[in-house]
Amino acid sequence: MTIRKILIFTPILVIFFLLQSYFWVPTYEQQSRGNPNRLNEYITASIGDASILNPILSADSASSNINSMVFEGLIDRDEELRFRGRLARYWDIHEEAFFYVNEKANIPGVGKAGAKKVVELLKRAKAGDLPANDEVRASLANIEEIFIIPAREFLVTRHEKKTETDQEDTEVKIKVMAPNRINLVLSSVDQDLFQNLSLILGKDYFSSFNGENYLGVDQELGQKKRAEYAKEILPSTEHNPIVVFKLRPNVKFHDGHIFDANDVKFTFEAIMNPKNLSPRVADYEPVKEVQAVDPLTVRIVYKRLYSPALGTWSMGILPEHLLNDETLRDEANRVGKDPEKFSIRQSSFNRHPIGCGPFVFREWKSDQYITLNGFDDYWEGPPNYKRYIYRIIPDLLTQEMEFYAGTIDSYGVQPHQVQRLQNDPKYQGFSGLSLGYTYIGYNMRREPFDDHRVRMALSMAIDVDKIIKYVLHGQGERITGPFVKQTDYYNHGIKPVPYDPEGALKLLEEAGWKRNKEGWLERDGKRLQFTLITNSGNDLRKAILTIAQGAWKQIGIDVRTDLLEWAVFIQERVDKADFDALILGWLMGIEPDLYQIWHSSQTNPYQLNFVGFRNPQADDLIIKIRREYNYGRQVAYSHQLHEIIAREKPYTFLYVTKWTAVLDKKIVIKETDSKGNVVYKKIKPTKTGIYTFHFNKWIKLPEVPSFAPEG
Amino acid sequence: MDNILLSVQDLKFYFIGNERVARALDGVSYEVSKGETVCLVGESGCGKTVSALTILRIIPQPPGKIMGGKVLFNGQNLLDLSEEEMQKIRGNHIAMVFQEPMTSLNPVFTVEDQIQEAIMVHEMVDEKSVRERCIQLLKDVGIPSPEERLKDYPHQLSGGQRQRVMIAMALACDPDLVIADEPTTALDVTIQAQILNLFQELKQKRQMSLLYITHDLGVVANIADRIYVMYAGIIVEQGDTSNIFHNPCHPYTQGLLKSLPGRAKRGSKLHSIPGTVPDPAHKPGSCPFHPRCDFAIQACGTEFPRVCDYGEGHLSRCPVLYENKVPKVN
Amino acid sequence: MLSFIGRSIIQKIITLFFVSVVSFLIIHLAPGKPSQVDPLNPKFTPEMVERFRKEFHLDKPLYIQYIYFYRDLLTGKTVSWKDNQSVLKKIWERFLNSLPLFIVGTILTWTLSFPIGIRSAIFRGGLYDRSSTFFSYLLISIPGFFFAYILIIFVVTRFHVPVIGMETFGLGASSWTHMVMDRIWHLLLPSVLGATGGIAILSRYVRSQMLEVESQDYVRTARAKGVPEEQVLYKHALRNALLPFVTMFGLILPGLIGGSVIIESIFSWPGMGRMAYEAILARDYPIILTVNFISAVLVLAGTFVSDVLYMVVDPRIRL
Amino acid sequence: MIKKDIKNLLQNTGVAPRRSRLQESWRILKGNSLAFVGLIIFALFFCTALAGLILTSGTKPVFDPAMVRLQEKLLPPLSSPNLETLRPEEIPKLGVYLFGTDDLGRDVFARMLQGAWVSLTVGFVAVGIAVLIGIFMGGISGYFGQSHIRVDQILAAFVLLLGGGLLAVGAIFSGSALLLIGSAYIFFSRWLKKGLGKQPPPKWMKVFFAGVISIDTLIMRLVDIMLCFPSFFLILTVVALLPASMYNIMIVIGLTSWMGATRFVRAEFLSLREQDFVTAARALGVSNWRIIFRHMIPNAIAPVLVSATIGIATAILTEAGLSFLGFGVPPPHATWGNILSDGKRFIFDAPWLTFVPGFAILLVVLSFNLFGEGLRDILNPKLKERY
Repeated sequence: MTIRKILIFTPILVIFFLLQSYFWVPTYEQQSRGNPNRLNEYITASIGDASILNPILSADSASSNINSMVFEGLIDRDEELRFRGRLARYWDIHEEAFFYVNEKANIPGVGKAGAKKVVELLKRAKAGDLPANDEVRASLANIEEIFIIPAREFLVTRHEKKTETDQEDTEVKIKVMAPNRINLVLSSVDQDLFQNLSLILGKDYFSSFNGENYLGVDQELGQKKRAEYAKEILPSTEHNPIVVFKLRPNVKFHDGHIFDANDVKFTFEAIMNPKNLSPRVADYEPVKEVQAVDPLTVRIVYKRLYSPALGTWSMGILPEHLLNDETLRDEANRVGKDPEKFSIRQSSFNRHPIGCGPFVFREWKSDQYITLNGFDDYWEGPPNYKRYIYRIIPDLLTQEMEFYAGTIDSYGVQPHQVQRLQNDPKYQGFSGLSLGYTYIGYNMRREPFDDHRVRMALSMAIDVDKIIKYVLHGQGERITGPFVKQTDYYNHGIKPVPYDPEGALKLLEEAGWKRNKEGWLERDGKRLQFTLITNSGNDLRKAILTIAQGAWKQIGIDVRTDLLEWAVFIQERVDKADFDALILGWLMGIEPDLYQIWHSSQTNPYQLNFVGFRNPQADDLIIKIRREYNYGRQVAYSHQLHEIIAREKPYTFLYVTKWTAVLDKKIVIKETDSKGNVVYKKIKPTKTGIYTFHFNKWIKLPEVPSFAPEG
Repeated sequence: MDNILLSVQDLKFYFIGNERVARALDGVSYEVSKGETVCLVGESGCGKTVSALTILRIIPQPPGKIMGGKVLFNGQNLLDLSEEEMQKIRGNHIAMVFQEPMTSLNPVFTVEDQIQEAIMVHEMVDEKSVRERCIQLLKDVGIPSPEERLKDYPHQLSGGQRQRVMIAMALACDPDLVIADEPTTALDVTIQAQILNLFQELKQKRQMSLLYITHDLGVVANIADRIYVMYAGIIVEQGDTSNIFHNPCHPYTQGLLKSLPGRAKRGSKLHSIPGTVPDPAHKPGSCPFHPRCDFAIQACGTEFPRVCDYGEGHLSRCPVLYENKVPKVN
Repeated sequence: MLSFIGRSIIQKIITLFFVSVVSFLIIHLAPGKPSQVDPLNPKFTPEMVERFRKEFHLDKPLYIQYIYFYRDLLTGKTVSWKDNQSVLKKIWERFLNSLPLFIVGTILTWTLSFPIGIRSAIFRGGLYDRSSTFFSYLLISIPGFFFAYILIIFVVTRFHVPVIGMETFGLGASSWTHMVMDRIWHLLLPSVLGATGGIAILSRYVRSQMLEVESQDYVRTARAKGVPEEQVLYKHALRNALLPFVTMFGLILPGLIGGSVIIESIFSWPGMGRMAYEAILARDYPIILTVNFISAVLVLAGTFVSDVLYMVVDPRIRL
Repeated sequence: MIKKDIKNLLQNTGVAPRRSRLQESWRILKGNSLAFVGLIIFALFFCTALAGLILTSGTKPVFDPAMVRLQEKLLPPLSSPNLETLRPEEIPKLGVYLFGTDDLGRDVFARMLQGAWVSLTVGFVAVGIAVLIGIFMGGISGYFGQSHIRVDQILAAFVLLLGGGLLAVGAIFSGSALLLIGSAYIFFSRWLKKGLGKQPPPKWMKVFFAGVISIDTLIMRLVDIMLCFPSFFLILTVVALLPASMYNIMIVIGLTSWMGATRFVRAEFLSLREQDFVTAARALGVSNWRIIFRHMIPNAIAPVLVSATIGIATAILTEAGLSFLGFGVPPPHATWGNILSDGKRFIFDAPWLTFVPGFAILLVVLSFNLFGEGLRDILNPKLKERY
């Protein structure tokens, strides 16, 4: 019967056909032996896909990873975390400072004075004619030149809503009669300049300058508004730090176009263009202007002191010729979109990026892989790997399986896998501290967390060392404050909170919480009870949630726990500061800028200081750190800030994790020495733990080589 | 006897369940001679259909199981044949017409397909002649414009027509014996008569034997040469039509005859046999009819009744009546 | 016939409308906002969040958003919020990826279940039937991802071959037979896993259909005609038993979309299911809604096709 | 062997009594060994779940599933605790970790016990919701299906819905106004019905009283709409959007799986409606509700019961699947699904964390399925007649 035969033989054939394909698939060893090309490829795995391959628009780590291969910034950080020139060969930072001559102020020993007199006075002071302490002397010595900007008149227009409910803006014309202004050219940035100058010019010389007197407004304006305008248009003093980059000549984009200063200027403008909705606006907002002085010189003037400024220029530079208005308009017309609304964000560039980094973008299959090719014209010489493939494998366990099967060269090793992999003679392992830390944050607006003793007690009740040992499998270190542990800003002098449940109980008793018959802590008949929340999908946080609950239960605190999906967690609880305590982590930048997380002005809903930490001393230090260009002083301020935060315990700082990478031992560094001989070296992490620092020189060999003795 | 076409001898057929056994046929014997019409009569559930299906061995086994006996067809024991040999008998030598014309035709094949198949499984013939034969068959069973009907699906035919198609199918290979299992029960009275006439006609024309199974004594009287009365898996009485009708010798047969509407006097109450057919799983080892029997004596409940011969092939399984010569009906 | 088709199409369009409303409401009324308009993201200033909201029409009342969304969808202009790509293009790509998985899975399901089911119907109550019943239920009962992990670990540790993804990475320029076979190998595990449940359910269904049909009178008729047993089963019984499967066959199409989120995640197979899942995580409404809409269309089309097919196959139904 | 049995049976048949329906069912069930084993496991699981509820809840449970003992993590099954490092209250009551410990040193046995109860609850509540909705909708559609909904009813419902929606959104004034209008209309029309009796409504109102769509069509279209969503995807969407909680998961699974029950009940009702005993009851003037509850539901419940049994199995699997994707029942509740998905990370280091819950789920779901299959046989009258 044919039907019967068909029904029985078809499945057998299908299964046979499927199974026989096994014999065609290469095993781990065959992959590199039978296929020499495989050695020239580096395949890495990631949980998530990239979203937008444009350094000024990307906001996720997967995209940043790719962008850092395709694009290159002006500078980056070297093995010691110091800045190092990339597209810029070198740079220089100095400052121009300005202040308006306050003719009404009494200068001690001189009385009221005009511009010329003030300049004279300053010159005398600089020459050392006036008595001054060391700091003032240093500030004065820093001044290179002093000019007078003569008084002038100009018109400013502003758009203003008269009342809150007003729909339309009314135009406000302001006639400004600016007085003489003095321009100081400084050889380095000096945040204390005006403070020091006021010792010469009089305590309130700068603060008593009233810009309102020089404004002529044609309309009725509230007093408050007027003052605001005055402060904005005629600030009494102004710092203008200036960074000048000298660019590397003959650097090529992947399409062969030569990189120059215009590309830098364009990148900045693209970020600031509101149409592009770049998430990096905040970093560049302090920039006053970017000037392309000549094709190889860029001069960047800042509106105010902003010490993290230099670090922002590690961002990848976009090719101006591919994204300027004209090409965008062409593209918009090509795809039939409104050229007015069409921005870089819509451009197909973001899926086919072109930069001047070591790797050329080749292909992107969403949720599968992104392929990059080595760039032969890379200014530092082409990378050894011919190809870089970024695979997306959402499941951690299957990543591991793929690693065993040899189809990925590296992946994010989980703490519990480290031991197993490091014992395997086939692999080499690296590990180092990561930049982020994990903490338990307390909502300091609420009882009982408004009491410093309670926060301290809660911290003391958790055995962090045990967590690190057992939950992180030793892949972590304790942390006591908000700075990145491997930087100098971190204050190593502060000792971590000891695990001491007895001490915690004592502290709580001081705060009025006593154990009742059932063993729960109680005050005025109210049980010490709160909810600890975190987001779902993070196994470590979930583990800590359980551990903290258990630990606190032991000292008699009734803790409920809740796991929330990320978006809900953030939007409903964190943003609205509607939580008691939460477990979260920060991924820090190397810069010591803590303004958004710790400054008291950032405690409103939707801001990052959601625990509601307020400390005037800390506020002051945060501002100072932001402005300080002097590394030593910045470190000193940071140590002070670290101490305050560690003392106040708005968070229980838990740990910073160690990342671990495992590679096949066949992957080595290949260099050519001065004589032209090929030298293989073992991959070694830098002092700060970056193991991919020499990635461009990596290569996979068919066999593990014997290494030359190291000298 | 050479003349005997089919001889069923002491056939036992049980349904075996998990915990119980239903004795559907409990030693049934009957014969059909060549060219003869034999009727198997009995209430529903007494094993008529099972006995017909057992002859063709198309009853699922398990749960059914033949426990003993013989089915001799032309002297050959059908129960000894292999499945392949049996297939050659079915349709070819013994054909069957079923009770429910509505469901006995496969709804997804055309009439032609189904008749054709009946021929093709037994004979090597070319398509054209098969087609002609189909048309001829349909003509024989009295279906108008058979060419068009061939293309029809069963659901497009009326009940009577479907039964005619069934009969045509049964006749397709000129079988020696046609077993008709209550072929008219599901039909209207007028159509019943037509079909009965058709059977009579065809039988004469084709000189085949007919084993007609029914519960309707009225039908039996019209067509049967001989009658077997079945009750609860055994034959309780057998004999010529006239013998059975005029001289029923088993209380059950008597009861059946009495309950024929035509026989009752006008205005009087119709006779009915009290009680129901026993559950084949729980029937007594003695006379199965005794719980409902007016003449039952104590021995009826303990002994299996023996066969009593009234002569002329008229046999009955009621020793009580035989010995007491209880007056006949009427 | 025509009037049936017409009526049924109108009915389906109305249903589709309600589906679109319901899915729209579910998504928009649930808490949680798309990450692009997540005010907490430190890289987004409030003004930008506002701009995003405007761009996605999130500041408009719901019904206007609804109109905008479906207008864009029907004109093919919808873009994903996550990466500004055309949603339809994205879905099409994913669809092509899911397709081989789906086809192999369907072939396996529909070829294997029939012999298994028919055989166990024929030998009803026998050892084969009991064991196939048991294994069917075993396959239905095993948690998919548990099974998947066991299989993957077994294959990788035992045979040392890659199984994740759509192909072996870094295979380089091999002969095309290698490439094709490699792809087929990668299809094997996920499609087998995807098919197991289907095979189990379908073979049970085939069995019960066969049992149902086997006890029908016409099967007895066929036997009485002297038709060989095999032909009885595979022609008379099967043909009737198959009728309900025509309906099921129409409904396998939507399975393409629902796909298997779990299997695709584990095998990092970039299919529709995973895209939908990631869209849910990112609150990428256009993708979620479009996938929903398309799957609804497929379901309705599937039921429509199966209705029509049924009419074609079953001679008893004529409209 | 078989022959002997038959002989025995033959001897017994004469006296075998007729059995009650329950006994008959029991007999069939015992005949189906797979289903019987299923029932036993089902019963065991039920007891385990109950025991789990009792032994793992309260402030000082016998087995504390939340007790963290970090130094005792990832111990294989049957290993004994290291008594020196544990405080007295941390020592497991059995003196041994029956199923080993997990990555935080929690006793897997205690967690499995607790999980049994939670999994069972998820299954039962979800299916309970689905079945209730199914019976309700299917019943209405099968019994009252032929009556039409009138325009005015649609309008009233619309007004009420809109009012509720507005209230939910926050427009309190307009929302409550609409609600008032809607309910006022309903009272008014009831009063109108009583007052007017059989008097025909005025002509201009006829438009409002025109029947638009039959209830049956409405409900079946609703079922169609629900069936248009791929079910796991729909559950996933809703669960992902809602705050994670055990109750949400139960409700969502319930709300997305009532369609099958509705169809069953509707089909049963449609056929029951035509049956003589219902006609008879109606002829006797028995009220609709009494007919439904006394006569029809008990008869229609059989297929629903079967699908419910299998539905519980499906719900447990669905929960496990959601757990795998990170949307399952959140801690502190342990379910077998989330023990499994938590444990899979450690499949090489601690395979028992995957295999214990994995096989437990497998076993229980299998037993539910087999039992459901057996139940289907019992309740299927056709099968009962066969021998």
